[in-house]
Amino acid sequence: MELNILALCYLLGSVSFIIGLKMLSNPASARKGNLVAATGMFIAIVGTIFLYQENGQKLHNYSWIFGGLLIGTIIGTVMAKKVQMTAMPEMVSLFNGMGGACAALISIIEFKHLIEVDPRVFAHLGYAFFSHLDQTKLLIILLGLIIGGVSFSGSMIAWGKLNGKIKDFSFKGQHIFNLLLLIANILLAAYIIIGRPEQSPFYFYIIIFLSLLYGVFFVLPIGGADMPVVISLLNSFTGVAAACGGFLYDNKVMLTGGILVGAAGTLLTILMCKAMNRSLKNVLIGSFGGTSAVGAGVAITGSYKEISLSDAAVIMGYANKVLIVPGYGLAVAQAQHVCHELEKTLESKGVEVKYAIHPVAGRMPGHMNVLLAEADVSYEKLLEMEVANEEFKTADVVLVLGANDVVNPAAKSDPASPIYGMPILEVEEAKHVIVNKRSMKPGYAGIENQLFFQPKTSMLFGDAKKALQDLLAEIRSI
Amino acid sequence: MELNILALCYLLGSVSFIIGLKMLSNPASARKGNLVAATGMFIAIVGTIFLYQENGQKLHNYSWIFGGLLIGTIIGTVMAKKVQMTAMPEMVSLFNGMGGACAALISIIEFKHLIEVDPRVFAHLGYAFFSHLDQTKLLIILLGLIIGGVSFSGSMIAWGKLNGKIKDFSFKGQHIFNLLLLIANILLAAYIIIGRPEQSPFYFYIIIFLSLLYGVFFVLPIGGADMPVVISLLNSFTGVAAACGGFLYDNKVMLTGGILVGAAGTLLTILMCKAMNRSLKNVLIGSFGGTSAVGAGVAITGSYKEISLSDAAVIMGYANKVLIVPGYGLAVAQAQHVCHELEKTLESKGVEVKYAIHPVAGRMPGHMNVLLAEADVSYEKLLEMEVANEEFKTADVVLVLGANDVVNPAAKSDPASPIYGMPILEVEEAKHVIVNKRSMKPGYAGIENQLFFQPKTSMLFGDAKKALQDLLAEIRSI
Amino acid sequence: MNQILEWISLHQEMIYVVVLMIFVGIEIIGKVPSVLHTPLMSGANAIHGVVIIGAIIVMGKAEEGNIAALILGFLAVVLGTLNVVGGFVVTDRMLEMFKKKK
Amino acid sequence: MNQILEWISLHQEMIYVVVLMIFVGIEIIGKVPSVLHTPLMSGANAIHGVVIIGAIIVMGKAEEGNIAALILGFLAVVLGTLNVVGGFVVTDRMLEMFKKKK
Ligand SMILES: NC(=O)c1ccc[n+]([C@@H]2O[C@H](COP(=O)([O-])OP(=O)(O)OC[C@H]3O[C@@H](n4cnc5c(N)ncnc54)[C@H](OP(=O)(O)O)[C@@H]3O)[C@@H](O)[C@H]2O)c1
Ligand SMILES: NC(=O)c1ccc[n+]([C@@H]2O[C@H](COP(=O)([O-])OP(=O)(O)OC[C@H]3O[C@@H](n4cnc5c(N)ncnc54)[C@H](OP(=O)(O)O)[C@@H]3O)[C@@H](O)[C@H]2O)c1
Repeated sequence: MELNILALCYLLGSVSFIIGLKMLSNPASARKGNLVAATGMFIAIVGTIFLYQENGQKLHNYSWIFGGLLIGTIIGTVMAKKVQMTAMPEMVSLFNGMGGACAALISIIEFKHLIEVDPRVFAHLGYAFFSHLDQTKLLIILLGLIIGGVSFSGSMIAWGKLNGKIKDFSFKGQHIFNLLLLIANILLAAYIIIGRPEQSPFYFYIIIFLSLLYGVFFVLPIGGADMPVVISLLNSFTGVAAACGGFLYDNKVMLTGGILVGAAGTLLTILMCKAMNRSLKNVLIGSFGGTSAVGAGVAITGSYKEISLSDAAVIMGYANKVLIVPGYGLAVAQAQHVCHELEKTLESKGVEVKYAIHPVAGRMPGHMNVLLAEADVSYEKLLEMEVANEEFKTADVVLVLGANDVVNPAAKSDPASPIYGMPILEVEEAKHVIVNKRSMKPGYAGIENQLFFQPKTSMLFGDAKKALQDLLAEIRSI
Repeated sequence: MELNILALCYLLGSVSFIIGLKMLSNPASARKGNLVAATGMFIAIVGTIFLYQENGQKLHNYSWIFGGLLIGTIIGTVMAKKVQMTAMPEMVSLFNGMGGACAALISIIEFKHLIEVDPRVFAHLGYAFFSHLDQTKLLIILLGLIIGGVSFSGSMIAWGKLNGKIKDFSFKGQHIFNLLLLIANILLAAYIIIGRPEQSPFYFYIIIFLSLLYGVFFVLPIGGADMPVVISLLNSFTGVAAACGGFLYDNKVMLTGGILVGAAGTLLTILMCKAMNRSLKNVLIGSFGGTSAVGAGVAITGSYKEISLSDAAVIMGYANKVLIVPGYGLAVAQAQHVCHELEKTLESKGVEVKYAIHPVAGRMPGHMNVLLAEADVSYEKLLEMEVANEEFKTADVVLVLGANDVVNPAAKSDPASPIYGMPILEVEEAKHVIVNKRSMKPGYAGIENQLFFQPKTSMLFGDAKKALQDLLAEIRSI
Repeated sequence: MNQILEWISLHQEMIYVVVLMIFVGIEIIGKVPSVLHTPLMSGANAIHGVVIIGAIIVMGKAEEGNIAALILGFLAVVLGTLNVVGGFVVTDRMLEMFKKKK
Repeated sequence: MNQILEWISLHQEMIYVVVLMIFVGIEIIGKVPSVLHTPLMSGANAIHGVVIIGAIIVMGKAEEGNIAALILGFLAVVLGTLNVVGGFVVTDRMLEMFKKKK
């Protein structure tokens, strides 16, 4: 009877995950979707605690279980509540690592269990019969361990990189080295499963070590800016590791939840790459991004012109419509609040101000939306790319704040450019374009930007926050 | 071993159905998708014939099986190859009915089998134990019978209606009558399953009869023009009936294939209704459509003007761009070939001619595409609704051929109109509109059309084929 | 209630397959363009012809002497084949019409 | 080969569930707008925290005396909970930011 109820709980859990994820992929229902999935998870957890039985035996160690749940809940909630909005991806990475570690730990415990209960598995001499099931079990345990381990250490590195604590690091032949690590790991695992040597426990520890190492070296060489993609990939890894647990315990909700995330996460990773007009392979090998600028494409010649603060202030103060294009530079400079100030000041002078948001502006999808929301910019002022591209035509001034690739016309005109084909914000349609950045250095994709050399464009050099503050003062004084 | 291969066959079959259906829902891959699904079906069938075992026993009666397959294949292929393009929905309906009948027959045979093998099931006295499984089995058998039966008889009626052999028929209180039929059926089935009376076989025959009857009365009152929707619904019924078979034999490919069609078919039915801006309930109750015109909406006043053949010929012959809007009237008049003639003649005079295709113009989705393709109109000339609505702005003449609802501006302007909200072809954007139909009678939705009374519009009365022939002659003579 | 729960637990796997398949079916159709409604309906129609497998099993299990079962089974096989073969062929013909012409 | 076939046949139901779930996962994400990528990733992250159930089972089965298992299990429960709770809370906060303001 109790097991029957548990089966129903798990069914509910699985369905809620699917529906929740479905709702999460639609802006209107996303928040509710998160709640639906959380409710399903709650049902599955409570059901497990009170109803789970194995060979007629219920779970015990309730104090340990509740203790762990309590500690995890408190720490998790506090961390999640305290984190800065822009530090979201690193937080997700950290939690993802925890999940991976959890899966790996389960594998470790079950492996020990397997040796204790059935030492025959590893006394490969002296018995004719060996159960088919144990081999499958062993396979799953090792799979969960490897994937969980990689996901854990990889996530920690990703976390450190986004934190700025860990720097990019790569050496020649690193990809070969990684490949060798992986192959060694797989061979060892296969040896344990098929060969069942007596030293299995020892090899098992080596596998743990190699998996962690692989995770580290897998993520280390990838540019910090590409971390959201990597995290999404590791996310789907953890999903598969969780599914291994589902196989192990013949537990439907773990299986379905894990596979769901594994599949959805993989697709999401690919979609993320596509939105930046890159391939997954490209991201993982780290060919551009970071410091390794390639600078392909047509060589750019010509001169650019600078604009003084006062001139910029006058043009904007007397304009009818100003569109602001925020980019990565705005985010690093933490200039979102000054930007909002500027917007209000201009509006008080009768200027219409809106923001043109490119979907991959910044370093994580939705970065700009989150950032501006944090600074209390009203949602109606944020224009999506398609809408913005219409509005530029009627704008007097476009103010580009620390954005570069997302306004690079090469994406439309130069088939040799690495960002060719990526949809961009067509700021040139406006009457004037003012670009704020610190220098003429390229952005994330490491390529020159023809926009800066066009007659319409004038440059306003300086750190975004500082420049905006000065601009604000000037505008107020006219 | 053989059973293991069979399991793999079934897995392949299931996956191919999913992938095939997925590809079918995209214009570019649709044809390949159909092939993928067919291949999967072939694998599943061949696998079943040669590998299926029950209690260690293989299938026998091979000559019967192959005989049946051969006959079915020949008849099916010939019918499918010979059918007229515009008679497609009735063909689908016929085949759907065959599937329903097949499911019902299986249920009948298995029911007989159940009585013979286990007479206890119906000797409700004298035994304490009764197997749980048999009850589930009985439930599934009866479900398959009822659903399959309804699908069969309903499809035959739908077929007859589209053929024109069966006329609309309804009497007062028919919906109540149908409901009673259904309830009686369900009660009888429940009685057999729970009560297990000795006269079960007799009741079983009554259920067969009632199911067939229900199918007939379910479809009879629905307007002939709504048949595609009804067929889609019956289609998903047959899917569920097939899934019942899957339950019965614990056969995965039947289960997955059946459920897939059941779910997809239900959604498709709803989407079809949506495309016509109606609700499923509305279609099933048959409130509009057929002859029962409602004529809601703003009363239309004003007068229309007619145009002579020669005037029409002159306007079109000297135009730069003519857009043709084909509708249901063109289809009934079988005027697609003349229409193509007209197009070629105009082009030879230097006039640019294109077709504006509304997705629900005609009586089945894609009706116009199929029709014009049949007359060898080149695909590039067919504009989808969105594109067409842009092109109207630059067109000199729009020739509306037997279309009515799909060009009715009330869908945009009059919230009280039953078609309000349906996207339409905005023909008024053009300089002149010439409308060909036989009278001022309304179309499918039974409502007046303000378009006909506008100064831009002139009417060209007459059967589409006849009118086009005359028009063609006139144009050739100028 | 208890019985229903037991039934669910007993047929768990089946239920998961059914539930997931429903999701797949619904998601796959998603936003299909109206023009494809008829061929899609026809293709789905062919797929539920998988019921033919049930007919084959019934036919293949029928005892030699059981005339009723043989005849009904034979009929089921013929009808099922009609559904499958006719369905796929008709769909193919329809889609041929939609094909872009060079 | 033979063994693999047997394995497939033995774990048939599981395989169906896995295969269908993959289709569901892929179809569901479909064409999600880029702006939602981060919250979606975060939400998916919380869902794979379902691994906590494995941790609870391991913990609940550990024998009283087996200190190693107890400690490792406890750690697993804590980490798993972090993943689940932190994941859902962080996602909720993110989505709050996207909410239309009145
Ligand atoms: N959103 C995502 O999910 C995501 C994830 C990974 C990668 N990406 C990639 O990131 C890029 C985003 O484009 P983007 O235009 O936002 O950024 P970007 O192309 O990287 O350009 C940012 C610009 O900001 C300037 N900048 C840096 N610090 C600044 C400061 N303190 N004050 C003022 N300016 C500063 C830099 O120029 P100076 O050095 O001269 O100041 C740089 O050219 C795309 O290539 C996208 O594919 C996006
Ligand atoms: N495509 C689908 O899947 C589907 C399915 C079911 C229903 N529908 C519905 O069908 C309608 C389709 O719109 P529609 O504009 O194509 O058709 P419609 O609104 O039904 O109008 C057709 C017009 O053609 C005229 N006509 C009939 N026979 C003719 C002939 N021999 N020669 C010349 N004209 C003739 C009729 O007027 P006269 O009598 O005056 O000649 C009628 O007004 C929509 O309401 C849609 O929702 C569509």
